[in-house]
Amino acid sequence: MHTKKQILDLQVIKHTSLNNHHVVLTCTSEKKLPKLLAGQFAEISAGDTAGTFLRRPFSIHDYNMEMNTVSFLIQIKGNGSASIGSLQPGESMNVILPLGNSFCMPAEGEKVLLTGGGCGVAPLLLLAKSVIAAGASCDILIGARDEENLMETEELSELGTLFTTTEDGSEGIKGFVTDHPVMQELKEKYSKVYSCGPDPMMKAVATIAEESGVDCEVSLENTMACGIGACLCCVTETTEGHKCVCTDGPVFNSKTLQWHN
Amino acid sequence: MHTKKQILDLQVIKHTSLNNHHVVLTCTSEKKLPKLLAGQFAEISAGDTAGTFLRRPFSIHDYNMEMNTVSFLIQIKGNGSASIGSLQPGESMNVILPLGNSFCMPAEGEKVLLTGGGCGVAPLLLLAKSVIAAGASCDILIGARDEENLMETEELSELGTLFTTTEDGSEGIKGFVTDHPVMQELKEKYSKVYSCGPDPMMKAVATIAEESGVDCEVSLENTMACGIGACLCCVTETTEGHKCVCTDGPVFNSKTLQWHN
Amino acid sequence: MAQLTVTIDRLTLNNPVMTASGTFGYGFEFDDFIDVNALGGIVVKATTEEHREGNKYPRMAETSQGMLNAVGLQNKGIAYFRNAIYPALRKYTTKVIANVSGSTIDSYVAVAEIMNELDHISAIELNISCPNVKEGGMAFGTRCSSAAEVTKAVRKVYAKTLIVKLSPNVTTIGDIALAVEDSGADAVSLINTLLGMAIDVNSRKPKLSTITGGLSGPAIKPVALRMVWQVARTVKIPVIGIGGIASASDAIEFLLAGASAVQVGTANFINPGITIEIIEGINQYLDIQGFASVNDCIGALITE
Amino acid sequence: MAQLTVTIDRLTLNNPVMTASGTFGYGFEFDDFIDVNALGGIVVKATTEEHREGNKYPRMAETSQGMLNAVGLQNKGIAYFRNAIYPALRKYTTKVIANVSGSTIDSYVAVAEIMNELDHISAIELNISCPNVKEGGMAFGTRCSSAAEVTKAVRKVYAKTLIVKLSPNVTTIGDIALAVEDSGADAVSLINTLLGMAIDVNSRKPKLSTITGGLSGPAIKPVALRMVWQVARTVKIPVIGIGGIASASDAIEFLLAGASAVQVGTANFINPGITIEIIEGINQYLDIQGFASVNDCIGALITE
Ligand SMILES: Cc1cc2nc3c(=O)[nH]c(=O)nc-3n(C[C@H](O)[C@H](O)[C@H](O)COP(=O)(O)OP(=O)(O)OC[C@H]3O[C@@H](n4cnc5c(N)ncnc54)[C@H](O)[C@@H]3O)c2cc1C
Ligand SMILES: Cc1cc2nc3c(=O)[nH]c(=O)nc-3n(C[C@H](O)[C@H](O)[C@H](O)COP(=O)(O)OP(=O)(O)OC[C@H]3O[C@@H](n4cnc5c(N)ncnc54)[C@H](O)[C@@H]3O)c2cc1C
Ligand SMILES: Cc1cc2nc3c(=O)[nH]c(=O)nc-3n(C[C@H](O)[C@H](O)[C@H](O)COP(=O)(O)O)c2cc1C
Ligand SMILES: Cc1cc2nc3c(=O)[nH]c(=O)nc-3n(C[C@H](O)[C@H](O)[C@H](O)COP(=O)(O)O)c2cc1C
Ligand code: FES
Ligand code: FES
Repeated sequence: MHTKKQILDLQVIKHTSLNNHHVVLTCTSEKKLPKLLAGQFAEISAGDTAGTFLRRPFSIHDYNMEMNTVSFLIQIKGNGSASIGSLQPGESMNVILPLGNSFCMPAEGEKVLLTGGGCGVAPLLLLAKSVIAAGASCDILIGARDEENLMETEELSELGTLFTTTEDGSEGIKGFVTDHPVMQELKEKYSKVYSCGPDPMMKAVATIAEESGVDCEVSLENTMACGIGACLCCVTETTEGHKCVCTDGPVFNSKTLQWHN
Repeated sequence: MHTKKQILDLQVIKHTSLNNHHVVLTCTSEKKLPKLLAGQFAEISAGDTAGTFLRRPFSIHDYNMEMNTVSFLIQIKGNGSASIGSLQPGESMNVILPLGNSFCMPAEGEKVLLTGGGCGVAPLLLLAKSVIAAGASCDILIGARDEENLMETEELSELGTLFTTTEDGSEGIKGFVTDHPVMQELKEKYSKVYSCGPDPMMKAVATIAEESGVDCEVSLENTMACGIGACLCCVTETTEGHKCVCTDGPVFNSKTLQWHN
Repeated sequence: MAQLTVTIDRLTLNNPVMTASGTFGYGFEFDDFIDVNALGGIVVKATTEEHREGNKYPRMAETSQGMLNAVGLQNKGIAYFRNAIYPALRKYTTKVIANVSGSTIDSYVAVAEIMNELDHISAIELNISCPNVKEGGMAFGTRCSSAAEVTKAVRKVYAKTLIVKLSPNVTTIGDIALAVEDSGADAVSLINTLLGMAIDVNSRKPKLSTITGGLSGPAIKPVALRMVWQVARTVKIPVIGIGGIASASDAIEFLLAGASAVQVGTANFINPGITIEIIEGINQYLDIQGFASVNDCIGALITE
Repeated sequence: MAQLTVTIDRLTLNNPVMTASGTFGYGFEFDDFIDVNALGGIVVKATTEEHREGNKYPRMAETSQGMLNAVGLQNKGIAYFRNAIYPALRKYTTKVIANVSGSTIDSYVAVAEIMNELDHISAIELNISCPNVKEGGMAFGTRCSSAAEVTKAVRKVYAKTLIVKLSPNVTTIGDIALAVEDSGADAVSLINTLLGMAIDVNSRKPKLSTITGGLSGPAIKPVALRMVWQVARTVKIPVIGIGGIASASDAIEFLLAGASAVQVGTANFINPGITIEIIEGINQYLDIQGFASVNDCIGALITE
């Protein structure tokens, strides 16, 4: 079931600043948005900014078919994210979407764990909603440097039990997400683990999941030139050779990956 | 008497749209502006616009020492002028100024003719004011494609008798500025002619002035990379070889020029 | 509405706008965005004799108005191409051109021989200019002798239009062009990417796994245009212009400089619909300038 | 506050940031904006034996993140330089380097001989890479034999630091660098501009009076960095990195790639104060990375 990829102008209708380096942009479109799935992403143009050349990939943070809205959680890193993240209500941005595969949904009645580190929380909101829509349920474990960088905690805690870790101990368990006690009970509590965040975090989560014999899906963030499978720049090594993160991913079953260093 | 060149941020305080392709930006500065002379120009940064690389040169259109304001008349041509010309009150732009030499002022009591074509009217406003401040007086002859492109007519007519020509005859004499009868009376009426506009127009004005034995100063608009005499890209051929329009000009006595084609 | 048809050797293109190899996949990737058949032609991604995994990630780095890539000819080899990809390519009515790469002369020949049998492949483009592989690739394209040798060998086994794609990483591009013309090339296309490099100052590591890679995009357009102009004045065979084309005006510069057609590369990544806009823009330009046919504008640079 | 001093042969620079010839006038043009003496050194505009008017206007065209120039070595000749410009240059306490150009070997030698007598000129940079003159210039820099010949001839008459500035318009820059090293060069600087071209599609004319010209600015940085890296691995003499440097981070990329110093060119046009910002930025970087001296970061690229 292939949804046609589109080049669209989205209108920003809400700009929410989460903290110093993160904003959520809620957008709508004059045309009806195509169906967007948890784990998919968009290639967003930074417009006329001198310091950028290529589009920038961002996960679908939230999607509401009835309201015809889509939102993105943007971490301000360099010129591209700074320019996109500064868009205000009324301004528009050009996007290509929907791109990539999506997370595999659990079967009805299953319980799964969603793990996110830093801005890796971005795809988890729509994922949690989709898991519930599929008749399954979830707990959510997110980690960050400090309390301020734990994001979307209110929204997420409405969708499942929320566990948190911070590196400085300012909130939740002190340490990394893998230091959270719930990671020791995967086998007992969950049929599946999902993970999005920095590579080292996803590797650590995947390792524990594999050792516990629990399936693990991770969402990679390799740098991209095209986002549509045309350039072969975004590859990751898998058991079947190089695969494109933009079309074969961004979601992979951790077992298929040969994590690059 | 060298006024130190400065790199400054100017704040736009007024954006006046003259017609479809021309705006006047009135700006101020937190620091006191250096003294600006008629004929001088500024190198304006188009900021973060992807389509531009170098700064863009624009003449000082008006300058008010007491109010600490400077204005520019900007014709929208390509990316650079479009970006600069779209600046709104409250926004700022980075400029280098003052650049270039300036028009030579007539002696007290002299009467001079100012001629401008299209956006060549830009330096004439401050020039007319300076001529009057020097105790001389002026008539002003401006030409344009049509009535709509005759600009700043009110302001100019307060500073001297205003003559106009339009190519389509929609206002003033039909034809080019050189078709205006006043051009046949240079010798009788004026001690000097000033000209700014497209090269062919300035050449035609200078030819008539030279034939009439009247001194003529023209303001050239060669493309520039640096504006400060460092790159030697903006040269014009003169009787003394290549001269930089940005430092030896932009104002030249027409007799010293070997007009390039 | 001016006449847009151009010819490259025996090849008739409906318009002069093609896509550059490695930047347009096999065309399928763009079916969602444009009518691929509206293009003058498509050059599909490089095919080598054997399956190749390409270089390690990271393979890409953004630069000022450009990008570096180090894909390294990842592809599944000519057998897979013939069996699995070629049948699907047959759906296109536009001209489909195969980009042929290799590390030895024999391997170029092996691919060309099979391509020669495939009806629906109208021409091959010999990639003697890929900077991203350890052996062969660019090495062939930087010396007249080796460029001539591989062209001659492929010419023997390939009967249809043979385009040779030149490397810009040379002192005198005209000499290489002459060498391949003399060796039987029906056309040349240029430029491939300029060899470049970028460093992440924080990690102090190169941004590409291969340290150096190929620079493409608007940044290289002035160099590409200069080379196309030089080559068009040097050889008699048609020249296809490539490098940094991102607008109709860019494409027209190449036509005026003497290119009979152009290929759009990196710009496809930023706007997958750009090729169609370029075709429309060329059409408008011809009308405004009063050219009845695009051929009137090829090489029409005024230099007196 | 890290140690910023670097040495190029017998030359000690207070910091690794110099200005590139032809983009900084004689320094005077920048006195209003910066303390020129705060720079590691300045390379003043090219001097030839005779007075030269340079090429016809237009000499400049903007490109994507770059510019083409065709100035063509406009200058008043060595006699005027000695009599009128040199005395004024003596006011600078920073190192002043003369860029020496010519169309024949004898004319290079004539200029170098006089420069050798001028105490306050610490070094010369032999420009065998100017693409904008009909004779000599780049022609010397694109073949090993001629590059070696002119270097040897100048070496005989020039006793101080002899830097040779290389052209990027070559197949193998390392070979040219080796040839000039073997011929007595004390250092090499690179790159000069890439030969490029631009066309005004409306008038159908080239944007430069000379049709082709030299491309500079951020667009060329990846190519420049690659060449500096290649040359630094090839020769033993110091390498000075040039090409598209517009920020401290750009400069640091060149240092990591093996340049002992850098020159900032086109960026001076956009921000006449950029060199000072780059020096400050290098200083900060060294502190953050924990380098005690800039020398620790020269060639410190991690490639394993
Ligand atoms: C499929 C996918 C989904 C993503 N979803 C999100 C999201 O929902 N929210 C979000 O904030 N970010 C997301 N990212 C990452 C985001 O694309 C980058 O942070 C962004 O492109 C950086 O652009 P920039 O111009 O701001 O930074 P640049 O100036 O390009 O780079 C700044 C710094 O960030 C590093 N960087 C750039 N791109 C990446 C990357 N892809 N991964 C890791 N480091 C990078 C650079 O190496 C550099 O050090 C996603 C990436 C992918 C591939
Ligand atoms: C000393 C000086 C003073 C100037 N004063 C004014 C002024 O007061 N008001 C004003 O509107 N303009 C003035 N100009 C011209 C102005 O600088 C250009 O119109 C502007 O730089 C164009 O930039 P752009 O990015 O909009 O156009 P681009 O995209 O750079 O070019 C668009 C088109 O305009 C042409 N063009 C670009 N620069 C020039 C130029 N300098 N002369 C003629 N054609 C050019 C290009 O060839 C191209 O066809 C002055 C120029 C100089 C040198
Ligand atoms: C990601 C990428 C992959 C490429 N792969 C190939 C290839 O397989 N074969 C080839 O001949 N050229 C390849 N090229 C070069 C392009 O076809 C083209 O020559 C070059 O990018 C310059 O054009 P552009 O600036 O329009 O991109 C590739 C370029 C890019 C950016
Ligand atoms: C307008 C201009 C004039 C130049 N003149 C000279 C010159 O006289 N001698 C020389 O060796 N290089 C000259 N160059 C080349 C620069 O010194 C430098 O090598 C090149 O511009 C690349 O650096 P950049 O990208 O930082 O500008 C000139 C460059 C420009 C842009
Ligand atoms: S980003 Fe181009 S193939 Fe994935
Ligand atoms: S613009 Fe650089 S010298 Fe005039």
